Amino acid sequence: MSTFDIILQQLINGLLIGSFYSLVALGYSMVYGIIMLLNFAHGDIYMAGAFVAFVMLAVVSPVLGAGWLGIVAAMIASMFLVGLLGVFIQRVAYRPMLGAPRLSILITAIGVSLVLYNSVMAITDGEFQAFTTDLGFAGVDVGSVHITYTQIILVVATAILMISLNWFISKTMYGKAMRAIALDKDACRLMGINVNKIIALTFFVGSSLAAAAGTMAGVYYGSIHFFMGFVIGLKAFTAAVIGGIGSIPGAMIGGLVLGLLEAAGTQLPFIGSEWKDVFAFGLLILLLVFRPTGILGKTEIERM
Amino acid sequence: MKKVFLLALVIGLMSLAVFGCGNQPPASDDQQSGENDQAEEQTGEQASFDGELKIGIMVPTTGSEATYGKDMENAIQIAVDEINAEGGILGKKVVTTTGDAACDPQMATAAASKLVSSDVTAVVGGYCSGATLPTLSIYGDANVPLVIPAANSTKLIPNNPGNAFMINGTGAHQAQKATALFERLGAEKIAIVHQGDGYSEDLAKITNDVWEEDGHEVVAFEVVNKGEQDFSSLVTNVRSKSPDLLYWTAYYADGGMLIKQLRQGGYEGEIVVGDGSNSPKLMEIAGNAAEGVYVTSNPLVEYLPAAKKFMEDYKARFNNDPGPYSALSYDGLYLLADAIERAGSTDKEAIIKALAETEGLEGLAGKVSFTEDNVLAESNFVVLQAKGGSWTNAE
Amino acid sequence: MSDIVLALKDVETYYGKIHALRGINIEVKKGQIVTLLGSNGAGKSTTLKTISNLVQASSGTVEFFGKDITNVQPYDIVEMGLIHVPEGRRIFRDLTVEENLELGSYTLKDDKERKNRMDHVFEMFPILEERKKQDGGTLSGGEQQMLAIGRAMMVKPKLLLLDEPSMGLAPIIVQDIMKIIRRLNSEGTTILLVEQNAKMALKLAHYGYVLETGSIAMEGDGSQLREDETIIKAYLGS
Amino acid sequence: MAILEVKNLTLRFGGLTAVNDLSFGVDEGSITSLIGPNGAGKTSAFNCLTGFYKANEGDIVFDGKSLMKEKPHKITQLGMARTFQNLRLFKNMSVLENVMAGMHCRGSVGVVGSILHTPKQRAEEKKIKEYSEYCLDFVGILDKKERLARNLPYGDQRRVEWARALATKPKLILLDEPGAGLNYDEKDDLIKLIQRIREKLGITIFLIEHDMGLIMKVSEKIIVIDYGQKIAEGNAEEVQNNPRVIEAYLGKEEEDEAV
Amino acid sequence: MSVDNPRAREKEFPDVDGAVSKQTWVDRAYELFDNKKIRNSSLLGLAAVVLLIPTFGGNYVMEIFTNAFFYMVLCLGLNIVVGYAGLLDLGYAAFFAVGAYTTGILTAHFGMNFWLTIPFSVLFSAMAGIIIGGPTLRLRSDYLAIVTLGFGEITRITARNLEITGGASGLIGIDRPELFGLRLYQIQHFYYVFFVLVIIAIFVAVRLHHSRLGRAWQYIREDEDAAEAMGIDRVKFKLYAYIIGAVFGGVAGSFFAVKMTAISPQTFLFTQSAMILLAVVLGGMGKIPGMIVGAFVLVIFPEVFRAIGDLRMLFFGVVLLVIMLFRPQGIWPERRS
Repeated sequence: MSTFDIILQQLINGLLIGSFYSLVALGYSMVYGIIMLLNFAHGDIYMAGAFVAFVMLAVVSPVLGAGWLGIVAAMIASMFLVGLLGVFIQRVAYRPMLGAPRLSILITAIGVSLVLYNSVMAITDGEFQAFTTDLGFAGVDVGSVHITYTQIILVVATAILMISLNWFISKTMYGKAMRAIALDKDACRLMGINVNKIIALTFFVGSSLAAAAGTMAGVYYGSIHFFMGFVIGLKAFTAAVIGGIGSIPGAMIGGLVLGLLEAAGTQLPFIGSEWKDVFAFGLLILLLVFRPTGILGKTEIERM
Repeated sequence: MKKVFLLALVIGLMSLAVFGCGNQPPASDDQQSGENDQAEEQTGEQASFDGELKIGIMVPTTGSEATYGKDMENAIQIAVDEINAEGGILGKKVVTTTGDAACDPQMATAAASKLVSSDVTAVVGGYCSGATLPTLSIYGDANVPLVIPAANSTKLIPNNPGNAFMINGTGAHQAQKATALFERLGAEKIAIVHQGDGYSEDLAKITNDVWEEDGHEVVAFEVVNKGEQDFSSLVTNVRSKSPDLLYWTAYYADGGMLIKQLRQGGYEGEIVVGDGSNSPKLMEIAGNAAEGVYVTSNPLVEYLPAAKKFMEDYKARFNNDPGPYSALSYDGLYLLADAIERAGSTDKEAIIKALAETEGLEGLAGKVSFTEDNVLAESNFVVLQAKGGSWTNAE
Repeated sequence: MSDIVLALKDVETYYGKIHALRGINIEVKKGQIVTLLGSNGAGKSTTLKTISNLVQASSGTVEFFGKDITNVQPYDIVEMGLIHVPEGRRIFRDLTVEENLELGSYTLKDDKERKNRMDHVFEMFPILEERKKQDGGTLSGGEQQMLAIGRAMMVKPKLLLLDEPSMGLAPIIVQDIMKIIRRLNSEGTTILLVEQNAKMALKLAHYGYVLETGSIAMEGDGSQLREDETIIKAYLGS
Repeated sequence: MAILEVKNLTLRFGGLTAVNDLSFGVDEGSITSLIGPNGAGKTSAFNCLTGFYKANEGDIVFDGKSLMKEKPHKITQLGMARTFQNLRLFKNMSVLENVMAGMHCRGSVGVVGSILHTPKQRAEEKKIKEYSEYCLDFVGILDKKERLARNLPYGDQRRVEWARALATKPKLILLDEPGAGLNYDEKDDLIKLIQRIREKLGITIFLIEHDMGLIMKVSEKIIVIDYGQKIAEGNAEEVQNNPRVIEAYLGKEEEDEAV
Repeated sequence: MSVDNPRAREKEFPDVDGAVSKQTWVDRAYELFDNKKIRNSSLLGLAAVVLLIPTFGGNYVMEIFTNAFFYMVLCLGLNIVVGYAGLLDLGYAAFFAVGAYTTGILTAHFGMNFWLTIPFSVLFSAMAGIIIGGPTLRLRSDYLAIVTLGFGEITRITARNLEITGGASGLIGIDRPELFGLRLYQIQHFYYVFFVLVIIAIFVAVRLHHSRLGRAWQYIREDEDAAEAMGIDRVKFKLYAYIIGAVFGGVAGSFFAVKMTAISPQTFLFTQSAMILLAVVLGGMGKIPGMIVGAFVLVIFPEVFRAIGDLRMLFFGVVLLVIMLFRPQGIWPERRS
């Protein structure tokens, strides 16, 4: 491979994994923006999304096949069901905790994560499930770089989801209410906004996006397992912080930045790929020290 | 209101739990004296037994490696029942008790202490090398004979107090087998990828050294993080160094994904995987991409003529195929039985001595003798190849 | 139907352990501007918060058009046509002027009606139309206050609670705000006004209440209170 | 002699100018007040003085030293203590512990001393405790020292705050709306207390306040600001009769309106 | 004031103190413990039982208790950071790793006596505390969370990648220490060693808590601005908390290394940090008995429910949720009345 090919290929790699990070990071950021909760269970929601889609695909594939049609149907079903799961979790575990010390809520989130993770482990008996689809490796070639149609479709799908979310957030009344709640809950109450309902909706949307990402990951990587949400959860959280937690465009950008950083990390001269996470986390720390609110986060009043 | 929701939560989870239980292999009373200490209360139904002989099993029964651990436990149970049907060891009924190592060093030391303090005569177990390592000294201090059927990191050897016996081929054995295969396949430049855990790193490093000593080149020595799904940038990195062959030394789950992504990313060289990856799941996960992949494997039950009956028994009883370490675990118990019979007593010192003197004991997986280091004298590794969705013998 | 829009009967409110309102009785009649005066911490804002149920009264009732709304959720109270413009304006700083206004009519499902109402607001505050794409936070203090009132008007309120609309504004702007309040009232909106600027408030008000440490110390017609020296004393000292 | 000199202080938040070219001085041993209507920028100015906000322009000289680049804790160590408008007590700690916080900056025992309970540590603890009790006694609530701050009545909580500020052994004490939320009797006590602090402890007092009555009674000099700018300065009478002040407070008499 | 100060805004709608409010029978039981006589006698009784356990409990029981002691030390250390100073730390395992590897490397590679390695452990873990705390303590707590998490991961990955740390397999064959000529190798030896370690840790934690330092942490936790206005240098004292917490972790790590004789990066995963934090919050932040209860629950729970196999962690999760919902302040919270 020529240097150009390597760079191009790594760009594509970074973009693809970055778009998954972005989708998951959005959920972190939305929830954080609105109730200041680091939802540690979000990675497990992603995992649940993959599993629900897996089951759904098995249900629909006799009719729709295991090609794109079936996958899209399974994904939509998964997004809906996992969205509801997100709302359920919010209602049962987080809402009663409003007003409790923030660390306790954080621990509750870890508890939710444990429950989700271990439930799926019990159900699957800890086994890896092969997410079998009919998608092949066909694609286009640029030099020695091979880009499969699946990759192209996934990036496009992510883009569509993010554009839709952006539209939802900026154009619909619900989206505007979400942003408003993040700014001032009491003022929202005085506008006649049912704050609890909007918070639930936020969990629904965030969880749906994670479910979409989980489904896509299952389709793309071909294997799902109960701890698949852990690493991506950490990475997406990182991405959300890089972008400026609470900021929607920030989460999108943060995901892509992290994806590209990691891809670059594997290709670094002199040090091996085993250092790529050190590289990514190191840059994150530096970023936070020098720009504590992330790329797109708002700066607060300067205080000495 | 709060309480109602909590109740709903608890009920929901409990139903989940029940559902989860339903999916687990049936664990009926007759087959498993199990980890619960009821085993001790069980008195021999057959009057012919002269007391009990307690054997400890140390495998992961929870955590990400639980599947393997349960396969091992099941296989040992078959051996126990067979032996008991034949009249036990030294006329004593064999009972077992399981300690969960969970593939975690801290859990494993607790499990080992638990086994030691419940007065087991000997232990069969050790799946994850990393978790087995710190338990060696616990067994060593109590002088309990330990037969290790799966863990095979060479790091175990220098830390063996003398009471542990490894019946799985070690990393060194496997590296020999693997490099021989690489040469046979005409490879010159190879890439090695491991998963950052003790076992796969050990195998990767030994293979690396052997290959370079043989005058060849390792162009890439890489690691992936456990739990990550995306290896695309690694694939690109490997491709840019254009190796003739890639050796994956870790487990099937990530191996399957790596193979898929290697082929997807346009890698065209040979792919060889280590014994942690010899699972049919690898092919399921990788799909067509797995075609032609080689595996350096410890002897799989399917290819052992001697194991035909075991295979059938296992399937009949557990409604499942035996796992990759089932045969060795089964052998492990017979090895112990043999040693105890030869020692003529349950004296631990005598059993250890007898174990060390084992000479050519026929097991499912081949003949067992030990070197001075208590390591299997003769490698029992085989090479298999994925063809049409299943492993076939490639030798 | 009586012409009493709002009635507080023996309302008591606690902030944690602080007894903020100690048996408040207030009546607001239809078409009136009623003002609440009092020094800092006298309980003016708490009274408004209790009415809109941001703070729960511990005893007593709040009636809106004869209906008990003491335990009605804030968002439902808005739908009934009672709207509270809080102290400090509380506009959404990172949302545009237009979005702020739209959120004012959150409870409205009819987009066309929303458009009409927004046009009405823009007609009243042309400056807001000019700045409709700007973020609320970039507006000047007076513009923010206009936005806050405009946002409230999007609901077509039957009763408007205004908490210190003149706070921190230049006198010239305060006069504008006064005119706006008067206009709103003349268009049929009943108003309960909390104001620090006593003179301005009493000039507008038909009726006034003076609060002191959580209870009503004095009440009367606007003109009557205006003449009362004690009010001035309460604010400027002897 | 001015112990505190503020020169052309300006503070901006984004586009808003909260404090605008403000200059004034506080004489040593005096009781000086800063007043102005709600939102006039009093608290912002205060926060600049105490280092909580970083002013954009100007200079603050305290006891001959510029405070522009100092952090709040350093400013306190230099001898300028403050109270907060909305009571920032350590609510879940005892009254005594609250006041001991004030003594913190006058102590020096570190990690090792704390663990080993060295003689020095014990002596210092004793000193801290004694002086804290003295301060509590000074404000008149020594008998409540063991109670949790959150459980005291509001007026007593105020006193805890003063005692806490006194415990820092300040040269100048800044009171942010000390009268807020107090009833008439409590306000009278406050006035007496302010005078006693100055007379007995020789501490200069600078307060911002809303309540004109209180201000007029205690202040020797009053600075009036509106929109972040100084509009008047002088003694009570001068300020009270200043038309700009009346306008700022009561609003302009507009005779010309016709809507 | 037209200026929107987010800090001020947060205070405006006061956080619900209600979480502390309800007094249950549990709290009343704890109150008994406030009585000095009852406390001292029950502590003595407890100590006696703990000292006698090896005489009737088997190796297994001792192993579990040793493990619990070990987590108690870690919890007490993390409690200084989280409970006393109110700083979130999601990478505490890093400090524990630094201590364990320091001892491991010095004994295994340089043949140093175990006891001599402890000062190095203290030094290096304190340095780690400064490195992580120094530049980041000005950050908001959520960012501090991610930075500490990142630092934890960096430490683990570094340990995995370096030659001197033994790579992924870790360090093996760490020599057992000697104490007064007695070679410590049996579980009861470590049982007593860790017990003494817990006692020392409790002593230090109590002393710190009731000192100028401890008060400073509490002031900062209660109200950072007010603390600063009292002349407390918040950055400096937060850093102290980090360093002391790190030293607790480091020393515990040293003892862990010699007890296990083998350490590997696997032990220092993020999950480890999360579990220690969980024990701290579950037990009740800021309170020493809380730490002991929290660590004990963390260790004992999975052992007791071993019988339900895979489901035990699920069950643990459910129990955790229920406890948090009913007692958001933890099992034995710092409580005042």
